Amino acid sequence: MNSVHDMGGMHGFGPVEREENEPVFHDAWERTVCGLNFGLLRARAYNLDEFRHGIERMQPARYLASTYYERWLAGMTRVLTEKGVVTEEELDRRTALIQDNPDATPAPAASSASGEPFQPPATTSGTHPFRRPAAAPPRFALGDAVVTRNIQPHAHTRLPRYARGKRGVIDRLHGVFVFPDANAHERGEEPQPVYSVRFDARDLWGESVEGREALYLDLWETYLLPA
Amino acid sequence: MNSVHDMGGMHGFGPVEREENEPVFHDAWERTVCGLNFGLLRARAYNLDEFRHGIERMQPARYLASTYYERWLAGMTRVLTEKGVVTEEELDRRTALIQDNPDATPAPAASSASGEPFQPPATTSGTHPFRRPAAAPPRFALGDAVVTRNIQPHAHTRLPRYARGKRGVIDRLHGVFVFPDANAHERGEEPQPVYSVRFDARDLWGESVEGREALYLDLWETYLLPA
Amino acid sequence: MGKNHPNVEPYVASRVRALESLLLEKGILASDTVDKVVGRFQDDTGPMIGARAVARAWVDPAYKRLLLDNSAEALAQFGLRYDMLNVVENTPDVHNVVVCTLCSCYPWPVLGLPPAWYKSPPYRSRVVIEPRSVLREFGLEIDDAREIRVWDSSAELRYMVLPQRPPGTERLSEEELVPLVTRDAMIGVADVPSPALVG
Amino acid sequence: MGKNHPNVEPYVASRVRALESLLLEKGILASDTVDKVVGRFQDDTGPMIGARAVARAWVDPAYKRLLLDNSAEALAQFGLRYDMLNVVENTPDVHNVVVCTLCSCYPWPVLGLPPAWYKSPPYRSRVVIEPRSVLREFGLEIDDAREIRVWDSSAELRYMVLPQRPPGTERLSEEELVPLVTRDAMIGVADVPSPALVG
Repeated sequence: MNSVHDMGGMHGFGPVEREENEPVFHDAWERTVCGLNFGLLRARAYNLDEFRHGIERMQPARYLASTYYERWLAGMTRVLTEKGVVTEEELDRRTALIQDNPDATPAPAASSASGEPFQPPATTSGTHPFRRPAAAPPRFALGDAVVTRNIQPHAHTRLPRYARGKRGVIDRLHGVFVFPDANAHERGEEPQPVYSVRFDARDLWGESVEGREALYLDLWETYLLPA
Repeated sequence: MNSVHDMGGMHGFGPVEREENEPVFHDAWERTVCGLNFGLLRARAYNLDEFRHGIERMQPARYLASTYYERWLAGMTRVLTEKGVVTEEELDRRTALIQDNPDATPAPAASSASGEPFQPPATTSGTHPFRRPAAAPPRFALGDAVVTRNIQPHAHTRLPRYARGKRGVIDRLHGVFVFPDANAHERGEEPQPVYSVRFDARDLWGESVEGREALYLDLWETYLLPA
Repeated sequence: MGKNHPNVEPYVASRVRALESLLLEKGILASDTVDKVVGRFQDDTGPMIGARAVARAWVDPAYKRLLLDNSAEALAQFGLRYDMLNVVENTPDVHNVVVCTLCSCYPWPVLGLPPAWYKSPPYRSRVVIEPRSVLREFGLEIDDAREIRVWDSSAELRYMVLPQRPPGTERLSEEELVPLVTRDAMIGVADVPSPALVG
Repeated sequence: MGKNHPNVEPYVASRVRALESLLLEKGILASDTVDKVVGRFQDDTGPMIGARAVARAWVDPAYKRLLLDNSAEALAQFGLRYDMLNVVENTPDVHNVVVCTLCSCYPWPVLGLPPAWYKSPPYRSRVVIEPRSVLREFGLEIDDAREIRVWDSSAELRYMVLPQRPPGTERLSEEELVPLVTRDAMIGVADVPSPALVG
């Protein structure tokens, strides 16, 4: 979807603000959000594409007004409630209870949900969780000229607006991967080849380019047409 | 500039919300903002392009969180302070004074700044304030195929992102007008022909178009190249 | 009264009063500017002139031609000097709709001050990319074979739609037609309803 | 304690505690999940593995080739199983920089948790359209003739930059090189400074 998360090429956000000696988390609740999310992904409460689409669907004003982990919390909550894992009502009620009784333990501590030891989250380490065996030879070869499709889906996509309807060249073949545009919407995995596509910055941004610049995006085969 | 004001084609803002029996103004201060702005334009405290660029430069999060007349106030204040008509400090001080003394008259009422009777604001009525005599024949004729330039100016522009690098056809010749990209930046008027350019929606939005649709934009000659 | 006065007015209202008082003090504006400007928008303009022009175009083919080809002359018949307007005509084959994606350009002298939805992100962002969906939300179903023309007011020209005359109005006079013509129809997000349906 | 308790914790903190307690109650997660996950990010990963791989690539041409061609095998030398990584090499002709415009994709297992600026709208929006200006803000001036390659991490692959070995490090061992390699250099917003300059 063309929401404000797809911000590549926007102006107006100001300089990049760096923080000296930045802590990994700025508050204890950020640490909890981070841990819960990777735990939920690992437990398959939702998948990574569903989580991302949960964030993308935030109202643009709220998206921009939120901090990073506030956006995570919003995306997690959106998907968990849509899937019926928790309801908005019970979450609101429990939150109010905690606000009113900050020192109480909010709920009896649950025992371990499963006996198996915790594994590194599948999304960041280990063998690749989104790679699939190739079913057919890839449509494009190294060096092929391609043009990205001009699509405007309301659904989740990983083809950013700035790279639609643009000419590029196949630079690498990465293999076959789960297709997020399907996987975010319970449409199955639709695995297909992913290519690194090289774009001359002038083909994307026109005359405004400051010097010799190229952009590389990893794009699913569905996004590409022969040029 | 490519800020969030250039929102044509974005998703995620939700349905169009209509208000039954909407008042012209929702608060007295909105009425004042409206009147002040047209008065300031009329008084040439700034021009319309400067005012628009003042709004566009709001932080995107603030732009989206603001109501319409809050954006006007932000744009007016930005330009007035940049031009030194008022300073941020005196405005802050005066605001604090009024907050602390809501019933006081904040300043001695000024007498009429000039003896001439008020005229309708130049920007909405009367003979056209931005039209200029033609200095040279227009470059393009009715029916000419054109392609818009792909530019990414940080400055003010009236060529929206969704219509850059796109093919269209000259549909009307409107005559010669002041060029906003110059006029917003004290670069003079650079008057030039403005054309109504017709775009097939599929050339802008690709396969996602719902039916037979065309878009018409009024574009300055500088934005256009022969196709 | 201190900073914690419970009835303190909203900050934005105080800031506007502050700005106004500074502009008066400095002699940039006269004290009656706001009343004069806003009075003009509230009293002298509004959808009336647009509706009168539409009604006349429906009953008078020569006037319709003039309105489409030279709106300035056509509007002068109602005492309005306004030469920024382009009037675009709805037909069985074409439906027109007006927007300003970049800000809020709107033909105030003929339609009055724009409604909030016209200036809102949902309308500005969506009507250029999915006009059929937006019009459907307004209750207007446009057949896929009928062309929708979206006019994005990107320059100092303004657009007004000349809607189709509804069926069942053949016997109505120009004066009787005027009140049927709605603002929304002249923006292009509605048709003018047949008076039989209006009741 | 009532609703007006002055030391009530921020709403977001309570909401996170509420969510966690519900997930535990429902048996979706175990009570030690957060500590285990976060502990792994805080303890087991971090820029160290990336820096060690870079240092080894600087001293060992065969390892460098392996890191560029088959990062999974190269990282296994440091005990890390991770097969999503592409390593891109800076040269006198090419400077690489990594971003994720759509969200915040980042090679956590080799670089640790990303800094806030990497995930912020200014960086995500700008580095793809004006990389030279962004790098200049980071203190890195890239000659116009040198190509900048921006890697927008749009799929389930991650990118790490192999920076150029700085001058003045010819006599340093692999172990001595490791602490010179900064996170920012492996994102591509900095060069590895010469130790003479670091002091």
